[in-house]
Amino acid sequence: MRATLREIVLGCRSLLVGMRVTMVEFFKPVVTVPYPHEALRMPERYRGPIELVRDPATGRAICYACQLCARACPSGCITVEGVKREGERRKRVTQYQLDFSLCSLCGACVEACPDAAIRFSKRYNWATPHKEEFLLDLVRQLEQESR
Amino acid sequence: MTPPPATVQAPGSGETFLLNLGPQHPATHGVLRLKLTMDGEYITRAEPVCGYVHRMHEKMGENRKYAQFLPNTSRIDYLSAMHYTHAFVGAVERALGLAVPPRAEYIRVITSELNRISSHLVWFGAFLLDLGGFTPLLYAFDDREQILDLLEAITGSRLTYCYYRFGGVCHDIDNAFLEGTRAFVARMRPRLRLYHELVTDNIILRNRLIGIGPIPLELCRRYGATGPVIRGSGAAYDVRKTEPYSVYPQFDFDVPVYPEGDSMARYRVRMDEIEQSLRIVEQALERLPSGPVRAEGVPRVLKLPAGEFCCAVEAARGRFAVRIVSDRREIPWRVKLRTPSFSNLSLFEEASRGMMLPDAIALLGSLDLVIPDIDR
Amino acid sequence: MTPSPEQIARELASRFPPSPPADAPPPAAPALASTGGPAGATPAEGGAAEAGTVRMLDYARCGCHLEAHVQPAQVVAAAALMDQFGFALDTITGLDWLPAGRMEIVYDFFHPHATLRVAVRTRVPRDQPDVPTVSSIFPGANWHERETHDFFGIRFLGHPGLTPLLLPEEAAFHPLRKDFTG
Amino acid sequence: MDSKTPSSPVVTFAALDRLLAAGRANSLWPLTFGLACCAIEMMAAGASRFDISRFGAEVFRPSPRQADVMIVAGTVNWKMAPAVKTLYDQMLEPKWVIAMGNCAISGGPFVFPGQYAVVEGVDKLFPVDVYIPGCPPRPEALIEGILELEQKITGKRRWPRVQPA
Amino acid sequence: MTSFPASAIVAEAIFGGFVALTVAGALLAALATRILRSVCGLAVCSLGLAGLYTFLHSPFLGLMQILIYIGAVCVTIVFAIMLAETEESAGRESRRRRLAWGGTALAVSGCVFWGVARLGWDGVRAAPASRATDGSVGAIGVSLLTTHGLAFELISLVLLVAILGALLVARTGRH
Amino acid sequence: MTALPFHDQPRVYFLVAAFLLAVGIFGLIRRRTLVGMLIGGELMMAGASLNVMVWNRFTAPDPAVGQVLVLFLMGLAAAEVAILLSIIIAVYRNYRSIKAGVLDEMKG
Amino acid sequence: MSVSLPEPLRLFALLAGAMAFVGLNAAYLVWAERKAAGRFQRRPGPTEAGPAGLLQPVADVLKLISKQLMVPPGADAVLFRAAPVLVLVPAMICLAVIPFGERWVAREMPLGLLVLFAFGSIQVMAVMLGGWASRNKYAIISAARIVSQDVAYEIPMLLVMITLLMVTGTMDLGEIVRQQAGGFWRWHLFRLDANPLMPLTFVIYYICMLAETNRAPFDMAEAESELVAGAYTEYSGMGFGVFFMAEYANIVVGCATATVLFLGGWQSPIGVGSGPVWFLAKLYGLVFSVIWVRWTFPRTQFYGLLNLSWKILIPASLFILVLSGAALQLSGS
Repeated sequence: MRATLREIVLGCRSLLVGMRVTMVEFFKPVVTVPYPHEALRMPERYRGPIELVRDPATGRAICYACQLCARACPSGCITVEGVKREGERRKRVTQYQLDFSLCSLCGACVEACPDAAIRFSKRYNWATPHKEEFLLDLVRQLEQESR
Repeated sequence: MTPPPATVQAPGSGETFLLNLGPQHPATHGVLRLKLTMDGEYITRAEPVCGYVHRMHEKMGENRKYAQFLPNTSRIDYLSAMHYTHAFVGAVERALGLAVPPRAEYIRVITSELNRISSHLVWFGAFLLDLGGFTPLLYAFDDREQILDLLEAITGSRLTYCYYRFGGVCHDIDNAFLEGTRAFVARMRPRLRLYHELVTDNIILRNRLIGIGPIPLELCRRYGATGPVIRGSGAAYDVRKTEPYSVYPQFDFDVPVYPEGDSMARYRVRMDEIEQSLRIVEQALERLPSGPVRAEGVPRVLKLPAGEFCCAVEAARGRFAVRIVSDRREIPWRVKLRTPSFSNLSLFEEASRGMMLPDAIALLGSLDLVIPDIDR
Repeated sequence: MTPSPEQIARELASRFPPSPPADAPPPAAPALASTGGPAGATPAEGGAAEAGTVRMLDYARCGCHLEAHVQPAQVVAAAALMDQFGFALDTITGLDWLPAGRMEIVYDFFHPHATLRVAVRTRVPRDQPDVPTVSSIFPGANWHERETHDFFGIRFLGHPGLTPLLLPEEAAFHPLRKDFTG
Repeated sequence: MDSKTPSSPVVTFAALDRLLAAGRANSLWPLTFGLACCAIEMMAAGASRFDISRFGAEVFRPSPRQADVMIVAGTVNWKMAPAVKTLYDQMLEPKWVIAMGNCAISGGPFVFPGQYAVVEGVDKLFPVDVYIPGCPPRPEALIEGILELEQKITGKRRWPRVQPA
Repeated sequence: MTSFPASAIVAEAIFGGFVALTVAGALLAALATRILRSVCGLAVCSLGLAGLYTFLHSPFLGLMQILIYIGAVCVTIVFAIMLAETEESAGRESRRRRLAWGGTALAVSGCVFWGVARLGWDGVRAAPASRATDGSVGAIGVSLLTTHGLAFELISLVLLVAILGALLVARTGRH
Repeated sequence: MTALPFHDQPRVYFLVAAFLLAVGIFGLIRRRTLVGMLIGGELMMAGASLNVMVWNRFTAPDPAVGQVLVLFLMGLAAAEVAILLSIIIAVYRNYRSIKAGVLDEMKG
Repeated sequence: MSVSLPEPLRLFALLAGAMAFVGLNAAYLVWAERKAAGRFQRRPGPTEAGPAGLLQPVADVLKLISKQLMVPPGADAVLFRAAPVLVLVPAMICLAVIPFGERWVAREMPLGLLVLFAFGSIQVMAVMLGGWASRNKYAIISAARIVSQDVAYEIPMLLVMITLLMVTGTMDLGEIVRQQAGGFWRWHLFRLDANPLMPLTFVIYYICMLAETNRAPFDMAEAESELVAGAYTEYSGMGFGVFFMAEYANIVVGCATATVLFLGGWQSPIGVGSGPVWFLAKLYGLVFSVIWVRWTFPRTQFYGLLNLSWKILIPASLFILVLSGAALQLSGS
């Protein structure tokens, strides 16, 4: 009997303490980020879909289609092609295709790149009704950006 | 296979009936299916059916180079990705005899323990959700976001970090991370008190957990259950202590053990582990050495010597071990992943016999399952 | 009173001696090969060690203290011995030594109270992969054996229900066999 | 759809349709249905930091009968596929599907020659309305997916588009 | 009564509604093939009866009828049906047997109806000049505890025994 | 007489009461399941109660008496239901069916 | 008492009024609950539909109305469709007898308290029918739970009511409120002279109310982690919407009853300036506390719930009953 009463009293006390906790939280400010009204800053190392890096000297992609990234990729989602032009020491990338829907954003390609010619973008809020958009042509993307 | 809502068949001949919990059911956290034979609300037999998220990790291990398998390790148990990567790189480092620079090991410990806390926080929230409390879930997720912010800043990802490399870690940590981690440790202690006030001491929760779903130590041993499950049954089995790896021996921390074996014991073990992880993080922050974060001379293309190499870590759910069988090629001959949830769930059928459905849900929740960790 | 690796090694070696060749006398002392490194077996060799060898391993290198090769028929006895020593079942898995035409089954044990890991191995011919179940001793083996059956098609004789665990219920393929193609 | 609406009843119906569409778009109740990694981000999207309740989409319904949108968050394999399909069939019209994460879109990183388990994209099972790539996508991406779906329902975008910096 | 002109008609209509509810409910209860609908019929019938009681100047009984019949009796029956999942399988019996039983039942009930209705039709209905009490809840209470005290105690005892017996029977039935 | 509204005419109530009784009897005979029969019984009880209430309303000198009686009837009905249902459940547990015919086995 | 029909028109107006009240109440209580839940969890809740998300209920209702309705195969179509209505109607009837103010009562009845009880008991039956008619295992388990739960909690509630009845001496809700005029110390909650344990009586009533309305922490019926959506699993669109509405209507009825019986109804706590405003303030204060409780506690275990009723609440309320009887005798003599 005593034990039961004790349990009831302690139990009620625990309930009241719990209610106090939630009530205190009730009056604290919200922690929500107002996402579509405000853009978020991704951290420096944020891993979004990769993009080509522009060489400030030439204004073109640094990449010379050495294929290291394509070989490093576990999912095989990168296809790179390049041509060697007359009078140039290295190849120039003509097509850099990324099937982002297969990518696991592991960063193997970026790490494998000897010249830091690719980097992660900050594209964090990508959603689309069109599946074909995920087949990215990074070279064209770079050209569009420069325009 | 009938996912809910399952329609009732004609009245069965027996007194029991079959209830299919899952593969889509709120309490099975993902896609576990429980074939329950019920007598009213009592369970006479609960047979887990797995494989609904089987993702061929072991097969992929035989198809990929060592470095290429790294992203997979973050996705087996996505809630404790750091630990799983740790086990894999640990096995490779053992095979190659790589010496990991101390700073890298410290960073590994810090990130691992942060990851453990975030994993336990998800468990805490999801468990409370199973028990019908929604608010603690959001409080826990709020705290977890702090950890994710920290980890995202250094790894670039919120969940599937893929941060450790053979012989070190991917990037060094910066001052902002150290400050943030200190701030987090300072924030987390009062939050734990809040959890205890709101949840642990709550009479409803105590009544739902104390004495519910007892798992004797012997049962744990025979089923190979590890992690908080076996520690909640009275054995101080923690891979960080019994098979020390990384620099864990340098830290002073306790292994929380509760002998009762009921759901409350497992609950308490995890809550205490958050506390212990905070302690480890604090110590690691204090003594963080300087230096490189990646070992010198790690070949670009790894080839392991022939043989079998095993490395076990204490993941958030228990003992996770990687066994690599190498035949000197760039691609392993076999990668075996020993996952804790697998063994922890396998005892459910025996432990849940004769329980009531809501109690069984509490037991299931207290096992802290991640289904892809079972299915691999 | 946790056992030491040597103690277990001796016990294992004495209980599961190598099957004696028809003419040679059994070795006087149990074979206790104590090599530091890993087993070093390649697929072509199909796992070098013969049944009956017990080897101490370099834990720092392999993550395992001890491994014992036994005959398939001795698996249950070995598991019972491990049970006596208070071990817990870590995992059971298969290995397909395709070039050698053999399959290996590995039983991993850990000790809940000591730093001690033991692997028990056995090998079966690839075309008839039968081995007795240890699920009567370690009920946890039930699922591991089902999984191994899923992946390798190894049949565990006497198993209570060797239905697919991770693969679809009607699956009839064994994806981790080396000759499996999608 | 022809935007020209000559007679008045049609106009009324069009207005009603717009009203209904607005109602549906602002009350997308997702099915409680998580598969793998992405499900955790889905939970995170429902949690305080991101709070999809702002868009009226936090009412996770465990029963497919009451759900409007199925967020396929994670890998679907062939063992699970019939169950997912059944769930989809059990949902009532109007219903939508969001494929969250690369696994749901195409099988993601689990696709390799000779793979035996993974469904290479849930659009092989049923039509998908919005794809959210990522591994896993951030919760904002899920919010964006819901906004994208609202745009699909109502035909116009109510919220500003955020360009990642 | 009231000043509202159509109120008499409305009252008649409502009364008719209650009678219809009672009759329809009773028919549903007796004739429905699904046992659960039968219970619903009983509930509907009780609802109608509650209305009739109100028209008989006893709203208290009307409410009690709802409380006890719908809130307790029907719920208990449905509960029992759930526990002992039962459906009447019509196809089992032979058609002849069904017809025979139905005919017998119809005949017997018809006779009863005719007899009782006749009795009621010719019954005495001289309203008493004066009433001892006003029939209010208070009066019922007083009379329960004074005049009918013994009966009240007995009924309580019966209920108690019934509950105990029910518990006992239901428990021992479990093997 | 005809000036009286229907709800003040005892005959209407008597008819309804008789009807309830008859339907109850019909159900009791016709039904093949115990629950069905129980419902029939309840209907009969309801008819009886209504009858009592009519007498109470139109002829009884003390209108409390009839109400008390009906209250008793309700109490009895509830008790009856409790007991019968427990029997039904018990029978079901042992015979897996609550069709009345199965109870024949209990003979002798 | 003569069963006359005063102003049938008023009755119709009343019906429409009650429906509008119930509908608006349900819609905006859902909104309020979502908002409050958000605040408890430090997030804003619905904000994007209309100012402060005020149009959220409108959107939900539009969505629910236009959602396809379906009767699951094998279900009893009639009962399945009728059940939501059967849950809602009794709640509306109950609202009709609740006095919101001195003259603010739809239908004053001397037996008001009994009406609340009688019609309150119907909704159990209705939810149960809905669950049963779905022919879904989860729904049936849930229906069975609802019955045991409601039966178990009906008893202490009844005992509490009888205690109250002894104190008030009338079942007329308006009269009960009038007895409590003149300041909060005159409320039945503080009528310590009639029964020294009156606040405890209120607590018991409150717990029973939570259980009867299937609210957390007693929401066994809809325990989603166990039973998917319980009795409502198979309901879609407006069928589900009506259940939802009924749930909130029942909460309002329960809280309104508590306000009338314990908190002095429309009487102001300081003794002057009484009116429906006070009633609504008290009512929604109680409703808020119900929401607060829901977003704080985990769900009870089912047998724990029954134990609470049978082992604690019923003995306690019996004790209170006897005590107040004795107190009344003492003060009366």
